[in-house]
Amino acid sequence: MRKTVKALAFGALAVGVALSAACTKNTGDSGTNKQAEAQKFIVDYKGETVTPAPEIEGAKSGGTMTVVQEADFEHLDPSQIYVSNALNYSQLFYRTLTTYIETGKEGDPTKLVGDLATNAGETTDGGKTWKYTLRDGLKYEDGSPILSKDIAYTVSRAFGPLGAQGPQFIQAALDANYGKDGGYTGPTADKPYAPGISTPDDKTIIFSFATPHLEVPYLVAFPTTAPIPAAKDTKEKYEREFVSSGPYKRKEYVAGTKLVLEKNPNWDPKTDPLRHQYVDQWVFDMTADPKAQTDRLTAATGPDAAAVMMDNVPPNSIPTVKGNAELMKRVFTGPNQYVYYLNINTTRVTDVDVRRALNYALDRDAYIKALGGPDVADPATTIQSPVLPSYKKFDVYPSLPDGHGDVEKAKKLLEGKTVPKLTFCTSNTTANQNVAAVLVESFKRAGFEITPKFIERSAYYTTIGVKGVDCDLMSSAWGQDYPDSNSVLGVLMDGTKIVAEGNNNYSYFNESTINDKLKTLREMQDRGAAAALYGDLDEQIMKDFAPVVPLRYGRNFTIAGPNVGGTFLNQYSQFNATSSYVKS
Amino acid sequence: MSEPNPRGTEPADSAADSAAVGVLDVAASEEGAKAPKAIEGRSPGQLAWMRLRRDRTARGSIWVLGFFIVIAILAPLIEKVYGLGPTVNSPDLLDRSGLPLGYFGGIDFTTNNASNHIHILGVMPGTGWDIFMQFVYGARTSLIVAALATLLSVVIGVVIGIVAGYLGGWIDQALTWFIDYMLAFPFVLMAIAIIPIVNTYLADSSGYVPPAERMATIIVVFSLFGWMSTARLVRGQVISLREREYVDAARAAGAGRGHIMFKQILPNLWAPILVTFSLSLPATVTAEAALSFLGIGVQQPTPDWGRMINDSLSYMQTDWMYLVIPGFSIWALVLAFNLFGDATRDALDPKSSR
Amino acid sequence: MTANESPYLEVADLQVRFRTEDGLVQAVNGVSFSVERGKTLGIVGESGSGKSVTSLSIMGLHNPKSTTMKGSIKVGGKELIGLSQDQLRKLRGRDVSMIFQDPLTALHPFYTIGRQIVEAYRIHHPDASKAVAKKRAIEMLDRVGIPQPDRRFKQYPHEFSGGMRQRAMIAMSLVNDPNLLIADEPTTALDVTVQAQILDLLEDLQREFNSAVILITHDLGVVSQVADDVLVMYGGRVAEFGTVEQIMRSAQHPYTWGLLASMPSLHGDPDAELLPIKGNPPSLLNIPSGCVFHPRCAYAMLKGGPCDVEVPELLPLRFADEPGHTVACHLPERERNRTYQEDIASVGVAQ
Amino acid sequence: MLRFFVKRALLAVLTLFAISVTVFVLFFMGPADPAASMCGSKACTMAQHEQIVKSLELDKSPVTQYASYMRGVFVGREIGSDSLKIKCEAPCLGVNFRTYEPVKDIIGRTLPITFSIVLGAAVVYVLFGTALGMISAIWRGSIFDRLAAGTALTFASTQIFFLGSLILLIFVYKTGWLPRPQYISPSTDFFGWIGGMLTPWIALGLINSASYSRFSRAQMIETLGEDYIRTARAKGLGMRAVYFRHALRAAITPIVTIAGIDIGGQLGGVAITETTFSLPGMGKTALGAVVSQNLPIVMAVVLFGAVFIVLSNVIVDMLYAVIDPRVKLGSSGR
Repeated sequence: MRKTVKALAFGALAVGVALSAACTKNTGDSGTNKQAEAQKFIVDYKGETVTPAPEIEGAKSGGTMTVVQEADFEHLDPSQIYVSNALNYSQLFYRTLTTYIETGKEGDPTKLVGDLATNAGETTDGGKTWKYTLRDGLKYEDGSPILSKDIAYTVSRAFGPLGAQGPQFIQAALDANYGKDGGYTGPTADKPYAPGISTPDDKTIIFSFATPHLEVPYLVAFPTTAPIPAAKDTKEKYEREFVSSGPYKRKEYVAGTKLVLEKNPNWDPKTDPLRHQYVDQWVFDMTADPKAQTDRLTAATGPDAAAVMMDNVPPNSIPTVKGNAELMKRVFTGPNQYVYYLNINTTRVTDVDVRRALNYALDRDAYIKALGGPDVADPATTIQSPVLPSYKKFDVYPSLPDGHGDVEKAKKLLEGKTVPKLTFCTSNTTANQNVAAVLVESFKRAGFEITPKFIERSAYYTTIGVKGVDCDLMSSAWGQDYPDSNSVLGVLMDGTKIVAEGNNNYSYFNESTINDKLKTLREMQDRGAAAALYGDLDEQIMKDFAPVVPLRYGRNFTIAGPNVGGTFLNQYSQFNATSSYVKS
Repeated sequence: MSEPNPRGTEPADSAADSAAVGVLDVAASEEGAKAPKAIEGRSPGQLAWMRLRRDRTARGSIWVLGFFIVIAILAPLIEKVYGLGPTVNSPDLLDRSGLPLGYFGGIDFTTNNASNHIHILGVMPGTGWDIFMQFVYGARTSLIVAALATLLSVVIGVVIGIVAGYLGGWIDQALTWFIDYMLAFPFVLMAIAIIPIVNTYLADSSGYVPPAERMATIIVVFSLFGWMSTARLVRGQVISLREREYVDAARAAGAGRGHIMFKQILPNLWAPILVTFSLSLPATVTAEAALSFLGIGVQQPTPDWGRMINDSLSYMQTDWMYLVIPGFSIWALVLAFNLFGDATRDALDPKSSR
Repeated sequence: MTANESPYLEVADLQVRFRTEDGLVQAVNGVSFSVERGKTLGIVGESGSGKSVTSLSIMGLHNPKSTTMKGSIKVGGKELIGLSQDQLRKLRGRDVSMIFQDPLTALHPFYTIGRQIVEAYRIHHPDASKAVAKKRAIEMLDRVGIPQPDRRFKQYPHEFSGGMRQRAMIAMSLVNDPNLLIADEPTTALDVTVQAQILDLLEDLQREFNSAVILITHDLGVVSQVADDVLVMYGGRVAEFGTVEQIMRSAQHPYTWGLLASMPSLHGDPDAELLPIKGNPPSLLNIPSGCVFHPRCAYAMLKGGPCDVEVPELLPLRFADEPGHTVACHLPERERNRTYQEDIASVGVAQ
Repeated sequence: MLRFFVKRALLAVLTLFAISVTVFVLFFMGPADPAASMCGSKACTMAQHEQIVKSLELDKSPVTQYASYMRGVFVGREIGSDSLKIKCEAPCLGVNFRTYEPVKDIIGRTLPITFSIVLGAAVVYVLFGTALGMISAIWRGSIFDRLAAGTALTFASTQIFFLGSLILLIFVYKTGWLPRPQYISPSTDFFGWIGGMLTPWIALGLINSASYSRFSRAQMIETLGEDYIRTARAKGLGMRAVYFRHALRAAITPIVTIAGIDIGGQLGGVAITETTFSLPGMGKTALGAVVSQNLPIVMAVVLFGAVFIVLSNVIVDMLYAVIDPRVKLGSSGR
């Protein structure tokens, strides 16, 4: 999951109010965050979700909602969308086969339901073929009907270069020789559909796979299945000339500067279990860096009164925001889906005791403070993120009460062992430079000699993704692609998926017992039961093998305007657009 | 810039008693009359030095520069006396969100704090490093980069300027075109493009580039883009000096081209060279800080004022003292260089009076 | 000569001092002379003798902040010292105008000659239309002998030769028919042949406009050719004043002798030795005591004599045949005549 | 006159060609693998990497890529592999590696922003700086002169990102006297445009007017010492006419030259100022493009920058000949 939640944007120019206030003595405030507990999760296979979507209490229609963001969306072509901000806001104009419904209230479960489809998908042979039937009355913004062949066309189109930058899950599952020479590369005259896709009639589409895939309902929630009318597919220009199938359509789009959406008259609420059309117009203002966003939302003058931030408040401006009690009423915080790890290259640091010593030696207090304190991050002790349904809370390597780790235990583990000099690779940003220096100093207390190595930011993940990379320790962040640990433990800890290039398992952890366990879990029909087992597996990996040092769980800290109603931070760590309305 | 008038012969009968009576040259006073002090001949250099010493602002700027240079040289000694390194974590000096405890960003002259060590300029938010030590080592970085980069670019500029100016003909055409070509590059973009390239070549197998080599890269990049203005100025001077009689005399005496260029013409150029040197120093300090501001300058753990400013800008509201120290020190250093540059130019070329 | 008119310019006991960082420069201390209309006064002296400062004081062009002026300058009967800058401004260019040594730097490089002359004219004839001013300017250019004046009108100073530029300068200064024209070394920057043309031009124009002319130069040849009277200045004071004949034939002041002796003469003996004056002009910061020339005067009476003690007064000669020849020297008159006959008459241009 | 233009035009073309080759060489000498960073925050799989590389023709040799780029500039070309053909008519500056957006459009929207900042600030610092310099030259030694010289030096020693941030903090966010820095196209809302540009203009204006005032003061002092000023006074001109009609006219020439070259150099993008005020001009865009190895954008911005610099040199030379009659075109070899 693309890491756009810029929890640690030190580089932003923070400018603000409290010049005089700084002279007062800073005694440091106390208080800790309540830990997030796991969410419950329901998949609606029978299609019992009611349409139209229940009204949001207190909701009024009319008004203009503004979203303030630092730059244009990376992509708005449905085959290319993979970034959390686009995934969230594209729900306003793209409908997909299935989608998630969140209510934002404590304890309410997240539901995976049929959106264009009547249900989350029907399979009779254990997940090898999936059938989706479209609802009645589905229309594009120009009134033309949405047919199953449109869905088939968009999924096939995502195999080509126009889908190269988007998620590849469906493509890899459908096409046996995906990525090899014979692989399907997009619709052609003789092969309009990708392998395994068939449309018996205008209302139904069937996906058939060689091996069972129980995560298909999650995969078809990606915009890869958002319908594109083949006649209006302007290929690389589609990013800026997209056709809407949701409640809003494109009114004006100046790339890099502004996107304005207006109501789509041809969207029928009776066919939609999720979206509403309260607001008259959405304006996306793309020229405000996180600092500017914070100051505009603090002032909230004019149109900014009904605005929301796309990024988090920069860490060093948080104390100023917290100093303003009235402003705090419209601040939204909470854990996000990202976990940050210090991956230990298990092929180079083979001794598990050394890996355990590293876990003990970590100075969590200094690390969190270097990032900007508890509003930005919580110290992590597990591989899975707290927002995952399968999260299990445990701490196998507890620190001493002062939060500076347990250097004595680490030294005891290293007794009699000659610890080699370790190289620590991290991406070259100003924030990472500070953090790297703090980590090096904290491990030095236990006798580790670590030299940081800064790799150019744009090529970082590709460099450390090469098998046999010359790094002992590597920093990385990971967020689930869909709320099932198959997209977390199933990717980070699965040895069978290690290839020459493009790996995501940066600790190159390859333990046969763990690989087998992951396979069985992947093929379990009941995802709820699987969730509990994933939690125990997480603890077992950390206790027996400690392939990573979990550093922190990401947290959101962002502001909405006073006139914004019906919104909350959803699984994409963005303000939930489909339920928002303008109060005054 | 006005062309400093060549030191050559003054027109014999210039209307000395014209309206704006210039300062009468003491050397010309009547020897018979009761002249106040004996007249000895002084070289232009001594004259310039005498004017420089008399100039109050120049003295002030020399003091400030001296202060910074001494700090830069004695940095390790100061560290021993002060007892604390520049990159010593002290998270306990920070509150929960990483801001320094106490007044004015953690300034504390007593030792009763968590790190039981004095912090005369406070500590950096986030890492708790001591700002005074960062300031001391930061001076070293700024001065080294500025001095070496300017020296290198002036040397390149002078050599190319002399060769182009003296040889003339197609060499001059080619070099002048090369100067225009180099001037057409936007410096900031080129710096950002070149630095990673040079780093990949410098990096060892594991891609690690030691701090000293990173600084060397920046110095090389600055001198690659800094020499053109000096070259152009020197070329102009050499063209005018080339016609002078003593150059013809040297050629007549059988002197080779190299000798004429570097033994005859170069000594006459030290005035403009010194002026460009002292004026481009502040520009280099600013440019180095700007590179750090964009995050491509000197990397951790080498302390650097530019990077400190970049970090401190984001703490401006919550811990504004952190911004004052690096911001003020760069400003003071650049101001001192500017004043010194002006003073040297006025001392060497009194015609452009203050 | 129309002797009965009162002199157009009268300078009495003029003192000019400049405050500079290195002290008080006494450029002119106690100079008196007068010039009638139609007459040319030649002011001679080495650089630093105060001749240019005097002329600029008449024009009131000194920087008021750092200059103090005492004594009196009367032009056409009106006292200039004490006038406000604005009142002085009305005189400049209309009653009194000036031409300078190097016309290339004295003319504005970026404006055409015509435009600069038109500007000079319209300052003092604000109601004159552009056409009238242009016609007047072209007329002046023609008058000073510049060929095709209407084409030259549109050209820039750098497109003129040295002589042509000086003619244009003269045209500009005479466009308002001033009564007094001050020429500060007008021919020094020109070669000899052009020099003669310019001097003839000045004489014709003087006769035509009947204006008084002050010609400042360090070249006795020029003075002898053009001037009616001659004022010899040294060290900010008047050494000697008299008609051209008196100065050239019977100079009284040792400094004037020195000048005459160091000038080669056309009809004199070509290989006769020239006698240059030894030493340098005095520093105006600390003026020598007594007679300012005494350090360089071969005949100075030093031991107990008045030369290095008392400042000599400017006194008329007693035995001269015509009046008006004054000199400031302690040497007795008779001895001066004798020394002149023995040492100077046979040397240099005095022959 | 014609000979002058032909010679300069030829030289300019040679310079631009050399620069375009240098940018290409620099790109391919570095660790250039733009495709690697285009798969979200994850490492690209082999298949994805292949497709992106082919769609951007990065698999071809640098020489062929350069040839097709140049052909595109003059004739237009088709970019991409068989399954995705992007038509790009002349003058085609290539497409954004990530979003396939034609670079022409990117330049189209970032150029006006940089122009507004640079030209607006230039008006401020050339006029204000020169006037300040002239006045302190005329009142040389007065308190005004010393005060002006002092403040000029103070501002000349500050850096734009430091002063800019201070101005932002105090005047925009704390007191709100200045509107937020943003670009509003002057055609739609002229006063909005001025409001949005005030902060960068003031910051850049203050810093550069410092150096301009020091420079014009020195020029004016030198001009006031010239003989033709004394002639002007001797003609009876009033002081104001002497200063403005004569002294200023002569002192302005070197200022025009310096200003011409300064502005020419900045039109290619003022990356640091744009970053300080988060205005998405050519400099800031190119900065991001270099970091994410987006070659076509870098190439376009550098070439535009070079064109502006070369053009400004030619214009300055022509202006020089117009202002200073002594200079004839073609003979003014620097």
